[in-house]
Amino acid sequence: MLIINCPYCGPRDQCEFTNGGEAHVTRPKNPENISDQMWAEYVFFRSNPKGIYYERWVHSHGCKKWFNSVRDTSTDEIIKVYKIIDKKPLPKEFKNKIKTPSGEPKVGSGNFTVKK
Amino acid sequence: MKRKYSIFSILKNAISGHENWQKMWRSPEPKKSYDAVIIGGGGHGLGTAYYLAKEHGLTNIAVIEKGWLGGGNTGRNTTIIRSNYLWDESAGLYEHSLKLWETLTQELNYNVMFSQRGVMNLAHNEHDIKEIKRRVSANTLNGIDSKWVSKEEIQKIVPIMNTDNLRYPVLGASFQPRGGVARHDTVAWGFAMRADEMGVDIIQNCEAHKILIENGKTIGVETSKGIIKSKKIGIVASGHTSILAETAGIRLPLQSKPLQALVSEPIKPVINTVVMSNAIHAYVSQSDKGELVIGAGTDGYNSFTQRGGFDVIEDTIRAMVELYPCFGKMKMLRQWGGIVDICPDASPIISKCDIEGLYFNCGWGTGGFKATPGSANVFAHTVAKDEPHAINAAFNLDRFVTGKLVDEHGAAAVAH
Amino acid sequence: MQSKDNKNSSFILFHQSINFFFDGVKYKGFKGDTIASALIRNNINFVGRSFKYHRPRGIYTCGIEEPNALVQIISEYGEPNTRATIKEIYEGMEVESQNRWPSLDYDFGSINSLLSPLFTAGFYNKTFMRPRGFWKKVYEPIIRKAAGLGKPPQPYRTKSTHFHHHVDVAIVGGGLSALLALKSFIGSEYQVLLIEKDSNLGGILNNSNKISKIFGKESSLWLKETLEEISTSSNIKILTNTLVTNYNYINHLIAIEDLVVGTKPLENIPDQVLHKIRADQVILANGHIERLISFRNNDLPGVMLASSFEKYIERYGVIPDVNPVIFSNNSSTLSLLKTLVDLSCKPQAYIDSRPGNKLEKDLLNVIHENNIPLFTNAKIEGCQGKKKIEEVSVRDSKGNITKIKTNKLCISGGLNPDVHLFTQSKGVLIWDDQYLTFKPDTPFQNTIVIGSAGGIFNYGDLGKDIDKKLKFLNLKQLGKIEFDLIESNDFFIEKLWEVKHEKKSPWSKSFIDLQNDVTTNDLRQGIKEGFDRIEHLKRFTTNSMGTDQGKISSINALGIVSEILKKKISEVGTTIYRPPYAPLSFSSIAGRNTYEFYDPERKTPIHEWHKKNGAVFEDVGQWKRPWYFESKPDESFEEAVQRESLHVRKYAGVLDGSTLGKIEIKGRDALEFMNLIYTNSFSKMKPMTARYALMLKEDGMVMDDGIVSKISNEHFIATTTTGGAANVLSHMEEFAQTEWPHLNVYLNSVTEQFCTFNISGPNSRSILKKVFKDINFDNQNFPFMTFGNYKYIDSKINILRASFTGEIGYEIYVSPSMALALWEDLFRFGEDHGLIAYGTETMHLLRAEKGYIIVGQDTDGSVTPYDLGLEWMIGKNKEDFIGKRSLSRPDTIRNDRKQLVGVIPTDKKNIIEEGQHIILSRNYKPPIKMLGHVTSSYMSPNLNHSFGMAVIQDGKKLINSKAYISSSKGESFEVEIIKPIFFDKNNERLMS
Amino acid sequence: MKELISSNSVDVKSLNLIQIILRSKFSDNINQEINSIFKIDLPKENLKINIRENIICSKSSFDQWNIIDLLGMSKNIDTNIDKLNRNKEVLVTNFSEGQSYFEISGENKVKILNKITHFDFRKKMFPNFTSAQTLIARVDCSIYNLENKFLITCNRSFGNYIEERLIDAVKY
Repeated sequence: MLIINCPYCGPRDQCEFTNGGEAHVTRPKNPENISDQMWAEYVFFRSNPKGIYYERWVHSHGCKKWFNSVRDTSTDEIIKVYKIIDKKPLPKEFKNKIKTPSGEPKVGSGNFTVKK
Repeated sequence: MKRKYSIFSILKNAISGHENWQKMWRSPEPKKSYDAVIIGGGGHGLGTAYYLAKEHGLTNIAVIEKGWLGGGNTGRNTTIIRSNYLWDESAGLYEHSLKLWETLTQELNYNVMFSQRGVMNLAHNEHDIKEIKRRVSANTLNGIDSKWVSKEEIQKIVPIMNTDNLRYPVLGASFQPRGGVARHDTVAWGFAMRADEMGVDIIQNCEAHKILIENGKTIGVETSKGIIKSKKIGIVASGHTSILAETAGIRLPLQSKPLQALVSEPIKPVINTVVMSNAIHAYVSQSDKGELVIGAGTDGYNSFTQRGGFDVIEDTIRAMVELYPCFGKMKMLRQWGGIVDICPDASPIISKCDIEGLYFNCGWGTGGFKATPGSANVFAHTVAKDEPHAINAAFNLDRFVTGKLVDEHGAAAVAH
Repeated sequence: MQSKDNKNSSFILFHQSINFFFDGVKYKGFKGDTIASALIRNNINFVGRSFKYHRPRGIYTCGIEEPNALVQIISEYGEPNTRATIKEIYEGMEVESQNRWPSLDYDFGSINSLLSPLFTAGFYNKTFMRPRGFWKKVYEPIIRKAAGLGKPPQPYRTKSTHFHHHVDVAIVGGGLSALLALKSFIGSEYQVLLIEKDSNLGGILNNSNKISKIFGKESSLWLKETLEEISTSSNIKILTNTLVTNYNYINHLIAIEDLVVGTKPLENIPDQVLHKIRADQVILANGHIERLISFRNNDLPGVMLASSFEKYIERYGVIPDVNPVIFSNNSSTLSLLKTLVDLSCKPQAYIDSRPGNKLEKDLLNVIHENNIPLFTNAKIEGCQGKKKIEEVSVRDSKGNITKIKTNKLCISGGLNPDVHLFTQSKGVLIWDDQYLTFKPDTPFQNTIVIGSAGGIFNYGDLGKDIDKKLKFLNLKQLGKIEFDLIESNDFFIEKLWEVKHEKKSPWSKSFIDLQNDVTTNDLRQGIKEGFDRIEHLKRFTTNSMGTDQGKISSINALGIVSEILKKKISEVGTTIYRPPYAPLSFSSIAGRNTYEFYDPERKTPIHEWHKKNGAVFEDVGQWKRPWYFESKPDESFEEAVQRESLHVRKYAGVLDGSTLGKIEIKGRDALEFMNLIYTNSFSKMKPMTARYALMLKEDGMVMDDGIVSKISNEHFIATTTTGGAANVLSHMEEFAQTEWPHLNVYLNSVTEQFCTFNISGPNSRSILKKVFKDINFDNQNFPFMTFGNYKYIDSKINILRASFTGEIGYEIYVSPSMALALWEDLFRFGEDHGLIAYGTETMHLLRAEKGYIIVGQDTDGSVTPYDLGLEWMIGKNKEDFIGKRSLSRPDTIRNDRKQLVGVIPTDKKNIIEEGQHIILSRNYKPPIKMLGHVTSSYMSPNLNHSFGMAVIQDGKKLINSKAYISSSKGESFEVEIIKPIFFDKNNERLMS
Repeated sequence: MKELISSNSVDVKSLNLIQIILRSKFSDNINQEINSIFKIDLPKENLKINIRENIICSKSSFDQWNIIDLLGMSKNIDTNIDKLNRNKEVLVTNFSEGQSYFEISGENKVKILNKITHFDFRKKMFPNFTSAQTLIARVDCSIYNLENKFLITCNRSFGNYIEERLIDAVKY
């Protein structure tokens, strides 16, 4: 279970939160004049990176507030938590722990138990 | 078929101290180019190579696997096989697979131990009953052996189940007698062996880094063992498929989430069918080694760590000890997780895409193992013919643009 | 086999004897004995049969890593696979051996060891394939009956509880290094929790004589003083009899405590506690595990690990055999030798695989002083005997064999740091060439590993290592620790995984995994067949897949594989260490969160009234809702629903709708928000009026519906379905907070702030006129879909004129404290107007007669408003709302989608069944093309025939045509397709 | 007020209280209006509780305050709410009967709660006079740390479940 540092309530156990999928996916302004493809991108397509991932959480069993976080999905480390209205942190502030797109982090039990 | 396995082959080898068993696959280094390259050495990937060679004569092909054969979801699932899906398109696909399962052991001459012990889906409230009766009716009209069983019949099939004295009593269930379980490892090894025999190169520890494209056509893939040229590339990498698709500039609507399962300590047979329950999302069967194989729901967030939270295990086990009182004194032996690639409509993607020669077989979410031979069969057709087979036509990528989804979430589970 | 008590062990109460039963025979043990130590005291060693070959198995270790001595505790609901080596006995305990039929001595299954040359690894994959049906009918049933170890336990209701801890430092293990580290924390400001699996702290100090003095004091004296010192420090908490099983991400430990050690669990007293520990810093001090050596028949009862033999002597006060043979490849067995000699038990022989010049001087002195036969640079080639060791055969460096008569063989193949928890925490291991084992290297979390768990076997370095690793916590330093040792200061070992058999025979086996009968030949055969990756090999041979998870043998397997493949062991790697560390009881995981506490039963404020008046309840999510009311004891469900449905249309009925979601929406931009969330337009709505509203997901599919009441452009109240209440509120909050944070709007769930009573029927108006004397209910004054705030006694209520049954109807919102009073008033005045209470089934029937949909039943997440014929609910001039854009996609815009229609049987005797499908073809021979399915169907007393609503392909075009419908009896009958409304088609009753 | 259980130095009672939920951004005049009715200021710091005699006011998030009358004696609550609600940019709801209220006191109160909730009661994480919303026995609850006792509230329909779990945690 992760510990997530809610911007309003402080660090809490992950069981108090619900994940909101990818962050910074803004709803198209006037939807009627965009293509079906662009609308499908908004409704169904979300990025699914292994490594640095901008995502949303809601403190569903706490203060009920939504917020964003940057997490490394190859190790589950939460690197940064910030409010919905804050600016999106730049990707270059964060470094992936894996060398290739679907590589394995040098972390034990599972992918890479023993130092070669 | 070079290697012939039977009791006689075992007798012959036993006398010579099992010295001269043959290697099941060669694990060669990759050649410069192939007619087709399958990325992903799980059941679906190896099966695709097998059917490409067997039914389409494409033997100059390679399967590349970043880890070890069958080391992904094929080696981590709860091995449940059924075809009682709601929509006609899904019923067609999973029934096609079930029919292939029924002869797979003989076809591969390698015992995949497909045991048709029946699969039961429990109803715990009126809403469940309506949803299950609809599914049973659709199955029956699609020619799939699925029937409604009353509580009394359930107790005959699963005597250890406590149907009444629990928070959400069991009101009935659907039952598919032809459903069951199989041994997941031997499926991957069987396909690998027979594909290898037909000349397919199975290359382990070879990680795909980038799909190489030239004016809208695939020309090969850059891997940890150098560049492999090929005009046809099939990506069957479950949780990692969307990552590889991105390297070709293709976006997929997949989200990769942990799915956990656990086994208990081995005991003598106590439950001889597969019981699934959506309301308390826990499902159980007992392997031939005597371990209870129990599956849980997915964790709610994206992760590639192949592990999930302990609360998911807790939720499943506290439902289990209520539903099966004799599990109270059982112990969990081992708990693990896989990475399942979930589609918005909980149906797979077996499809071409805008780039010529690039094909995807993914999005199987929590239900990929049951589709292994069927998915491999139709995907081989799609790759070989550059046209989807009738069975997987509906599972194309642009259904998310047109809106023609195949929504297998069940009746949206919203109680009245 | 001649065991002897060692009276100077302080942990066994020799004056308190205990009788227990093993396989029906009564034996005597002492208070503090485990089943294993008690059996050893009675010279019983043969305790089970192995999984596949059913070979006899003996007690191999003295702890949690035991692969063989798994027993069934008959007197505790038949708990299977219990480790005899840790379960303490109590008076009258009944224990049974496992996996043998009919008895342990004469097991039919042992025929497998006769056929064992056939049953090598992967045997099942290559046979049982012909003829086709035989796998299900013949082969599998036999295999399944032979599988498994213990018998299924009896039904058992858990009583264990959970306990959550939040500490600064958690120390796992209570042995020497843990206690040394703990001393630095005494009086510090850190909250420390130490977790020890034994009932006593001290570890190696209790389990062996290896350390005679610490800082010049007798080790037992030092231990006593240290424990006293610790008990005075209030910041330290100790948990004994507690085993840490999971080390999850962000320092989250799961540990299970046994509350009834040495006593029989009582009926309603908790017997286990599952501890869930969050620690900022975790210190692993859980020691090491001894590993075996593979030689011929190393599975025979009588073979035991050396440190376990020593632990039985010191910790459990029993010498398993007065003159065993000792076989070792390292320096750790000197203390066992010394202990035996001090108890005047002379080992038969001491065999050391190391060359003579490598042996420690102290070891050689003890051997010479007691003229114990010594074999150096020699290995045990094998042993033989019937159901126990009778003879071992030693091969010396020149290759000749000497046979030694013995019943007991203590072996030590080396010491492995217990890295299971460290790798669960995602730390990376590294191979140590000096100690020939894996040890922890880079941690992933705040994990520190000290003592032998961290690969520190040199006593001299122990203090310095702990000081270095705890430096950042700036605690008191330990400095150099003076030890007076029996054994050498460091640990010396020479590589030895396997000993070649003298003679080749298909029946002679040297074992790697004792429980799953995996031999070293299986490993060779697996690699030969191409399974050269360790993960493959494990699955092909089932090595280390037993209940001990290869604790005493998995490193040996890696050693053998690396020799076969001629690779370094670090290149071979390990299989994955998965939680739990040792099998974890299902009951403890469930804790109190099951049975009566599995899920809350949410009840409406007048639940008791329903119960007293014959309500039969239905589960709707977590709510209990009256499904129907039994007017007389044996009234059936069908009869009650028919009676209620007829009665409501004729007189009046009231439904408890308190479970429906109610959300209060207020803010300067409330109107804009509501127009974006719902399909309807609320701009032109007059205040104090209400509107039936529809909500879509972004994919254009119907998500929920309800009634929206407008108090003002800045204040709305919306109702939702019972099941959808939570989803609708979180859906609204998500968009309000993340998509439109600029909008000033607030959302509050008031579901439980009001009860909702839906009264409807021709007499409903006259009843309300009696209850609320001062409210004018006439049609023009109180028209359909309007509402008002009124008074009931002295509390505020609202009344909304709305109806889901198609009759004149009102929804009364009253606060919970006044709810029962109002409900009883309704009946006091409504009695002579024929008012009855009705349940959800009747509500379903009556709304279906009007063609009103129920979201979640008539919709399944793939249905648009157009499909339901609800175009009128879409605000024409609204340029955007959630889901609107999706409605114009190719597949949603086509007009031959599945659409809502009404269905009635041509022959009125036929019954339309819910979930059945509409088909075009007359004859019923699956597979048949389906047009769609019946979403709702009922037997209507008001129409006197069965009817249904269905969603079918191109439905609108098929209205007023014929089709067929399948039935659960496997045939079909003709139906008429009509517009989906069956009763009072132009709503005169509703508007009167 | 009903005594539920009192043993091994922990005491659990159930109460009927008055509670108002204020949803609004912080502004001086809102604070002034609240002060005129309840004679208490709105805390500015998240999760802080202000207390004056039997009235507590806690800030549960950046736009929500809970005002609770611990003795349930405040009069004409509804008229005050209607007055406050005239402001378009504010939502005030009477939540008194929508919730169930429990008071747990005694030396072992944290020990009992540790059996049914993961919440961290250490002083540094949950100082006196702060509030928190979390899960107790898998039910959404609010906890108010009033120094020697905790006030726990949950939605009314979960009331008897929480009551049973509290009693069970004291007994076993």
